[in-house]
Amino acid sequence: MTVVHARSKGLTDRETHYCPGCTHGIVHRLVAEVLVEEGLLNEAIGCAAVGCSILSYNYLNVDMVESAHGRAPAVATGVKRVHPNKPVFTYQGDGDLASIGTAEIVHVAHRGEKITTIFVNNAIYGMTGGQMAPTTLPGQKVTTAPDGRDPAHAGLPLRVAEMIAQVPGAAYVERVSVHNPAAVRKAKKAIRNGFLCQMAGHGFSLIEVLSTCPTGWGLSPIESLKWLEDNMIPYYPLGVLRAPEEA
Amino acid sequence: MTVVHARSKGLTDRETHYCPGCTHGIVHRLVAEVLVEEGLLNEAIGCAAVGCSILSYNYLNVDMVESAHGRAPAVATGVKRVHPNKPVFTYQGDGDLASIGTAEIVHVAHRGEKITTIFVNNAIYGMTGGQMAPTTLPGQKVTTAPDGRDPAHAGLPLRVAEMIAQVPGAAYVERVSVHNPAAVRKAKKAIRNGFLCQMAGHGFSLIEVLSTCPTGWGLSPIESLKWLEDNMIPYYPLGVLRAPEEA
Amino acid sequence: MAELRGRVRIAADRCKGCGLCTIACPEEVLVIDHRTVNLKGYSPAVVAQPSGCLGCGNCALMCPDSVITVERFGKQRRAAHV
Amino acid sequence: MAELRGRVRIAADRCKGCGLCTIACPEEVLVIDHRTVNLKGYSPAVVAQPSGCLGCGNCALMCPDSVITVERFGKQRRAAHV
Amino acid sequence: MSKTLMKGNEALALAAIKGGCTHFFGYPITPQNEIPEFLAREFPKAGGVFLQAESELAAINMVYGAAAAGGRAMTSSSSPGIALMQEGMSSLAAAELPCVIVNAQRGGPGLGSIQPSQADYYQMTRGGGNGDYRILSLAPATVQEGAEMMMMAFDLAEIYRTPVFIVSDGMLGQMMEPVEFHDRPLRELPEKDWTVVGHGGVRPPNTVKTLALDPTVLEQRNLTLQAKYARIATLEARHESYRTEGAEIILSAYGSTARIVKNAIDLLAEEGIAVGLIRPQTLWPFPVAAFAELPDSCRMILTVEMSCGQMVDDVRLAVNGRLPVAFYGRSGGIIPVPEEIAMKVKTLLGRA
Amino acid sequence: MSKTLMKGNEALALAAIKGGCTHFFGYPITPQNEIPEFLAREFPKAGGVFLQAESELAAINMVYGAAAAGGRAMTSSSSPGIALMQEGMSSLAAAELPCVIVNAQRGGPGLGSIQPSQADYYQMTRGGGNGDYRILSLAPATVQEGAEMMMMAFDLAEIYRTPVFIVSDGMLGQMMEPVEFHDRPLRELPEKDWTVVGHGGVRPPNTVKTLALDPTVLEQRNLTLQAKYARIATLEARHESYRTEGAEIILSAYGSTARIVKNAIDLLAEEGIAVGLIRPQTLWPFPVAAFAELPDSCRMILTVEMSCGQMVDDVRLAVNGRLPVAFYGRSGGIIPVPEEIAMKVKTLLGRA
Amino acid sequence: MCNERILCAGFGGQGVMSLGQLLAYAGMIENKHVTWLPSYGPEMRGGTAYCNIVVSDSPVGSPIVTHNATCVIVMNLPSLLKFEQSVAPGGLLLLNSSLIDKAPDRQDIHSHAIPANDLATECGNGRAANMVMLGAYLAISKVVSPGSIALAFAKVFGSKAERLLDLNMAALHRGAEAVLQAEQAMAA
Amino acid sequence: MCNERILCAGFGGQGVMSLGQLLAYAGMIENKHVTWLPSYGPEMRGGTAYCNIVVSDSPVGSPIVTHNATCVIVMNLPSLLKFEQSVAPGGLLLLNSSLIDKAPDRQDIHSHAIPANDLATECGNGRAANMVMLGAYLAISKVVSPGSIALAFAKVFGSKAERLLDLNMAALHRGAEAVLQAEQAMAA
Ligand SMILES: Cc1ncc(C[n+]2csc(CCOP(=O)(O)OP(=O)(O)O)c2C)c(N)n1
Ligand SMILES: Cc1ncc(C[n+]2csc(CCOP(=O)(O)OP(=O)(O)O)c2C)c(N)n1
Ligand code: SF4
Ligand code: SF4
Ligand code: SF4
Ligand code: SF4
Ligand code: SF4
Ligand code: SF4
Ligand SMILES: [Mg+2]
Ligand SMILES: [Mg+2]
Repeated sequence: MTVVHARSKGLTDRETHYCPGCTHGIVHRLVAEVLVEEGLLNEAIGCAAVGCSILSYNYLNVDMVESAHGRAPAVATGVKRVHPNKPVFTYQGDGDLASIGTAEIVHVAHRGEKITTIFVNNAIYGMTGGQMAPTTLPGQKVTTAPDGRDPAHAGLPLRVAEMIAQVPGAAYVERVSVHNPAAVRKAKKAIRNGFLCQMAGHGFSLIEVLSTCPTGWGLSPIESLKWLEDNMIPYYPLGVLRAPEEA
Repeated sequence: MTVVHARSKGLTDRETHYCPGCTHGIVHRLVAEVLVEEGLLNEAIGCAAVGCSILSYNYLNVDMVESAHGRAPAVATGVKRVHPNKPVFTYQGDGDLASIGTAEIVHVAHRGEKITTIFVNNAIYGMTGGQMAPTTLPGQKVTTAPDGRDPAHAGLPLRVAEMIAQVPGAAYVERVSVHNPAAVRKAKKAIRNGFLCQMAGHGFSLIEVLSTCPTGWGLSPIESLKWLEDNMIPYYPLGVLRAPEEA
Repeated sequence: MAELRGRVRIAADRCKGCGLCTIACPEEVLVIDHRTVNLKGYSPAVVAQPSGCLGCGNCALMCPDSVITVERFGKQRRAAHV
Repeated sequence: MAELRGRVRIAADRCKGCGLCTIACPEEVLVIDHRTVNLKGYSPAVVAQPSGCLGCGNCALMCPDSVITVERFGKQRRAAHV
Repeated sequence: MSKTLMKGNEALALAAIKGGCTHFFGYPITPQNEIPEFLAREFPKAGGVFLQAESELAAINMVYGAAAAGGRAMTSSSSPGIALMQEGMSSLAAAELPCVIVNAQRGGPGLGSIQPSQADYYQMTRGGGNGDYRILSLAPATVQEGAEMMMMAFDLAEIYRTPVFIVSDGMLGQMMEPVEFHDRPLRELPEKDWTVVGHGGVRPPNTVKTLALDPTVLEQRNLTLQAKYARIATLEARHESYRTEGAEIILSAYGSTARIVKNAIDLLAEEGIAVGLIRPQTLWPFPVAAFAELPDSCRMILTVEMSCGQMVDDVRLAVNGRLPVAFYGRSGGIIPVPEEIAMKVKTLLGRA
Repeated sequence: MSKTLMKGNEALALAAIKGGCTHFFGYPITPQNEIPEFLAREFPKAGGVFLQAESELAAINMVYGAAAAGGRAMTSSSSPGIALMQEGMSSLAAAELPCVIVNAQRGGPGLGSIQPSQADYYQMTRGGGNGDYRILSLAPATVQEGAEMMMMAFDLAEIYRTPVFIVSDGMLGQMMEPVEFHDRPLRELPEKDWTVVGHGGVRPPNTVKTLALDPTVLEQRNLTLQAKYARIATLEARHESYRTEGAEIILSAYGSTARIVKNAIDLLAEEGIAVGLIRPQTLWPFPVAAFAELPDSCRMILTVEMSCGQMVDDVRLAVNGRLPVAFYGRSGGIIPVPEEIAMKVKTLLGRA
Repeated sequence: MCNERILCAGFGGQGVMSLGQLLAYAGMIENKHVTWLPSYGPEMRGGTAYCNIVVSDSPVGSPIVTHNATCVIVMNLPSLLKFEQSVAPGGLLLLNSSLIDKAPDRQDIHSHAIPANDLATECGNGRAANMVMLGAYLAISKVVSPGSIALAFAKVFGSKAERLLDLNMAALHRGAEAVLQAEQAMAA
Repeated sequence: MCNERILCAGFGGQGVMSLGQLLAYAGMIENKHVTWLPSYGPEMRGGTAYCNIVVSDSPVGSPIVTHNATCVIVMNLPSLLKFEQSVAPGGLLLLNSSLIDKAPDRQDIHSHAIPANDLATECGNGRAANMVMLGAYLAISKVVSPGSIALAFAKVFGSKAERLLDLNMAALHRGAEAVLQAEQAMAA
């Protein structure tokens, strides 16, 4: 008998505050598993960002520092420059990373900081109650665009992975999803690649994870997975956008 | 007899504070000429940015508002949303636009604001005395990288036009230079296209102008033009990076 | 009776009843038990068809709350269980 | 004497002596006059070879301080000037 | 009956529309989200522009641009978001641009909590940004007063060409109370001949700016600003007095806390202990004069705040050593209850 | 002879290295650029890390990260740049992270000018950010004192787990004076067992954070912070007295202005007019005690600043109504000359 | 003199917020001074939501009801555990016995167990349990009339109100009935 | 008692900053209290640069010399126009007559016209005009010795110092000579 799946040692015992079916929980687990499997758990330093995942320091079994909204990449830079050989990562939402923290994410890539960013894109501000994010899809109803996002007024959604991929200092960039088991397996592989890329000293790595926000979207958890698949993936195509030559 | 060239009505009579041979002066003139030639001078509203060009409101013969460092695109957004039919532009340096103002430039493009940005890239912070910019070339000596920019420490330079060009809301993006008369002619055409694109309502337009900073570079004005041609253009290729389909 | 290939356990008191595991399961082993409510106020997932479990781990892959443990049985063990 | 095709004027008191006009000129019409210093402390550009001017405007295109005026003469006028 | 029950945040949003606001720029943050959400829904119907900014920095600078272009612009945020706006606030004050900023204060410092607080008093009254400037700060205590002050704020902003704060907090923003809207009193507003709107070829270009490399020019601007601030201090300081006549102790509290203090005062009155309240309705200018005319009965001032005592400075400066100034406060998002305030008063009076 | 002539900015940079700084993160701004430029050149040789950040916001958050990871980190900026750091300052104070921030003040508000100023007094002493917090602020008046305070600053920051300001200005930063470096006095520093460095599998994870959704937890944190601030106020307030004995008027001034005031005092002494100076060397904590022991001869306090009078609040609070407090200031980047200060004193004394 | 301070708590989705708003609205309609204050923030997710209502003849100072409540209405067990202590001595505790099988500990207060979900289901919609509780409360306190609640209903529920009004008023009355029957039973 | 307050101005590139630094350094070497304060910022571009130096026997309060200067050294015409008024009555004004053909207006001060560029060129490098002016100033004020200036030179110019020292000391002496000759001529 083999235990195929058990709660990762990379997670603490605390129950999360996430809404039922929120895929933040899946992404947490993947990060935890990769850190354990790559032997990085003891050395890893995480930077939590402002968003629903701000309490991730309660759930991930690693040293973590909370960052002001949008500034996790700057905080991580400070950490990494003190500990150049330790695995440092940020865990950020789309409001945090793609809106207020745009300068910081572009410049952590620009400097080629050896840091891994886990970017959870759920096309909305979950934490604050469902406002529009730069990643909100056209027509998607959110509290600050109650008739749906109107591109004529608010523009078309930002494709962050594509944008970061063309910054010279970015070494590994991939977009993945967690809407079904196969996607989750790929997501884990991408997160692993991100950390390996960091530890190999190639530069900055960013894994954009398409994720759900059942509460903000006003859908059931199961409907949310479907909505992600049907609406987000067409606009945010999955795949590797940049990888180091030898990787 | 025809006057082929005379001081543009789009410029005031004030002498600039720019160093001898600084190509900010050329770019000012091009903006002025385009505004006059397209009949936009009377309606235009400019947003000056912090950098050597902060005093551009003294030289351009249009209503202008000074912006805090990096925030010109936000200021311009405020202006444009009050006057949706007037030509609104920002005039920004590379420290201003590519460093502290990264979030603002990405999001003015993201929203597809009908605004034209004149982005003067001289690969250095001129105003403050020659510090490193995100656009400083590898090996280029600046006061905060006295042995030359080291990509291992500070990353590789950011290519702003390329980055903005892939933001969906960006309608017209071109990189030009002013290192010789032919380049200046092309630069003027690009600036014209930017404003035309704005007035046609296509979205955001950005013209990156490779420019010199003889003082910061420690070169004569003439040597500076050559340095631009030999060093900047290879890293920052000239050309149209995005244009509206019908344009 | 078919041989037992896997076993799945759910920490019902920590389950949030989201149902993601139920649609992930290729064998419809898991269902939400709408008749019970745990201390947290949710109707948890329960193992409705234990014998169908392949031990594939899909359910655990999808569980946001990491409350699912999956075991898979080797050939030998499978026989023993029959 | 060749026909006069263009004429260039420089507002010497506002010239910063950067020399960009001098290298832009295809006919080497302009040079920096190192012997004089204007009120601003710069040695200005001067028209050294007026007859060579094509009226092409290149010098003015490159002048950061917009202190150059260029005129071009039509065929007729050119004749008149001869 | 024209009264409706509204959340404080929504009443502020509606009052902004009624107060002639034309442009809102803001970034989400609890506990003020009902303001942008209300405006996202209702503003377009009223011809206004609601735009979500990419950050508080962008929001305040959009306000700056819109105000420079002649719009009646506002933003709204909460404590850490207001901290991010400090460079912008300083610039708005320096460029003398009219606009309105709502701060729904929450527990601090840092991210703190999302519960009500009054710990941004310094940030708002002393100018958290650089240089010598002040922001006119209106501090309502009820949803009704909030609506009235908001309607007034845009006119005050234009009359003095200055940014104006609406000092709110999580409690005032989240609670519902009856509110009634009246027409905004018509005030004569100065002509806006300084805006950037395109010169039309008929006048020299306008410039809105804060840089002044020549120190004599900059000093002159500062003197002009200070003269304006002195004018505002004289004309706009407001306060409410409550049961101060014959009070042994006068409490000083503003906004949410003042409501609770009133309950405490009534409780104490039932026990025969006479205490009163001076409630600053403007934090800057601080109603100094109110503390000049204290009744002879008054032996002491007690400042009560949802902070660690930031208003104490202003109260002490107003009292200028004539009476002792004590302090009672809760922090971190805890709202005091009337009983604990009453107890503090009794302790001070030696009657606990 | 170990004296060298150094620019104030460079002396601060060198003193940072000698003070054990390990990491500098900053963004260019006049008039402090010599600090990053010196460090870009010299820090790597000393094993330190100099990194130019993309903005002041990034810089202060890099400092936050480096401090959380156990580095001895600093940044340096000038007025508008410091305004942009206010959210970060509040977070650093809340998370109790040791670090040092230099503010080379320039004229404001807004972009203002690049000339010397002292108009960020409020911003630095009241915390321009959100919530209840204070920053220990050291205010040197000479290049030598700046170097000494800078060396001390990193230890103070660690002893109290708090950010520390070095309050400078364009004049102190740009001028050269002789400076002599001595070994930094060895102080016992608390163990850093709270840093995020990887738990190594040997202890529970460390967390550095400022969020506390439970108000009782957040209130407790505030009480802890306030207790610390009270301790700092008791132990770290510093001032210099100059010719206060027998003074008819005592002037209060800090930093650059205090130097000029000393000249004015000497000028007046030559004319037989006895005036003295209390020079706060810490702005927060303000040296309140110094104003408790004023000589009987003293009839009045005159605060002199390169601002519109921001320190007056603290002087009045310290004096608490016992004496009148007058003010003389210049702003916008203008540095007063000794003669005008002497004239102001004479006017106040009716001897002009 | 009327000075009711009500705390109303339950899971998100049980309608405690709108229960409170109806009460406040009705109070306002009857020209009383009212406030309504919700709990807010991420704690609401899956956790306990609650609101405070004050209905008074004089202006309301503190809108907060964390202790000295004249009435606490709890819709589920965690709410009972959290808020039982908030009832003022002699005050009222109404608990939804459809979901709470625990009896209150306090002896110094008046408690009523109302099977709100069951009664609401009887009326045709289990989701109207909040109205049952409100009806019960009003039957005892009489702070506002059911008529005012009906008027308030349109305000709180907007366009959905008409369709739902009858059902909800039925639930309101059912709650009132239940508590009055119980009181009579006790009295008997 | 020594309390020299010097203001030194010229175009950027004329060496006014290093002139001032040499003076301050030499003063420090002679154990005097010294300060040096530059003008700074974008105004330097193409405009007039200047610095203030104080050399004193007692601690220096204000490092600023905008008026009451004991000596003003001007290297070009704009500097003369801007700073002539800064000389204290009875103070010293040294002007570089190679570039300034205007005579000073003030009668209440001691003025000397020194053709600094010409003299420097004579010494072998026109760029040492600043040293000529410094030599002239020291010959009159004697605030520090030329020897101290030589020591200071190494500090201010670092590695370049050795190569340049002889030339610059020659210029220093040439300046001193010039001003002494002029004084003798006047005295004669
Ligand atoms: C400076 C600042 N601005 C705003 C906020 C409010 N805020 C908290 S979380 C958040 C956004 C959350 O959205 P996202 O990053 O997409 O994370 P999610 O909750 O969706 O996972 C915002 C705006 C804040 N805490 N600080
Ligand atoms: C908030 C803030 N930070 C920093 C500065 C200082 N500063 C002024 S201009 C400038 C950069 C100028 O560089 P760039 O934008 O490239 O313009 P250039 O002068 O090269 O044309 C900086 C950092 C400032 N004024 N405000
Ligand atoms: S609000 Fe959205 S993102 Fe946040 S925990 Fe709930 S479902 Fe997840
Ligand atoms: S410093 Fe550079 S960019 Fe600025 S005016 Fe001089 S040459 Fe131009
Ligand atoms: S392990 Fe596979 S088969 Fe077994 S319950 Fe889980 S998903 Fe179904
Ligand atoms: S996925 Fe996990 S939390 Fe969701 S229902 Fe299944 S076991 Fe429960
Ligand atoms: S117009 Fe042409 S030919 Fe004439 S001077 Fe200018 S560049 Fe030379
Ligand atoms: S380009 Fe213009 S400023 Fe430069 S030398 Fe020629 S005329 Fe003078
Ligand atoms: Mg999100
Ligand atoms: Mg630049």
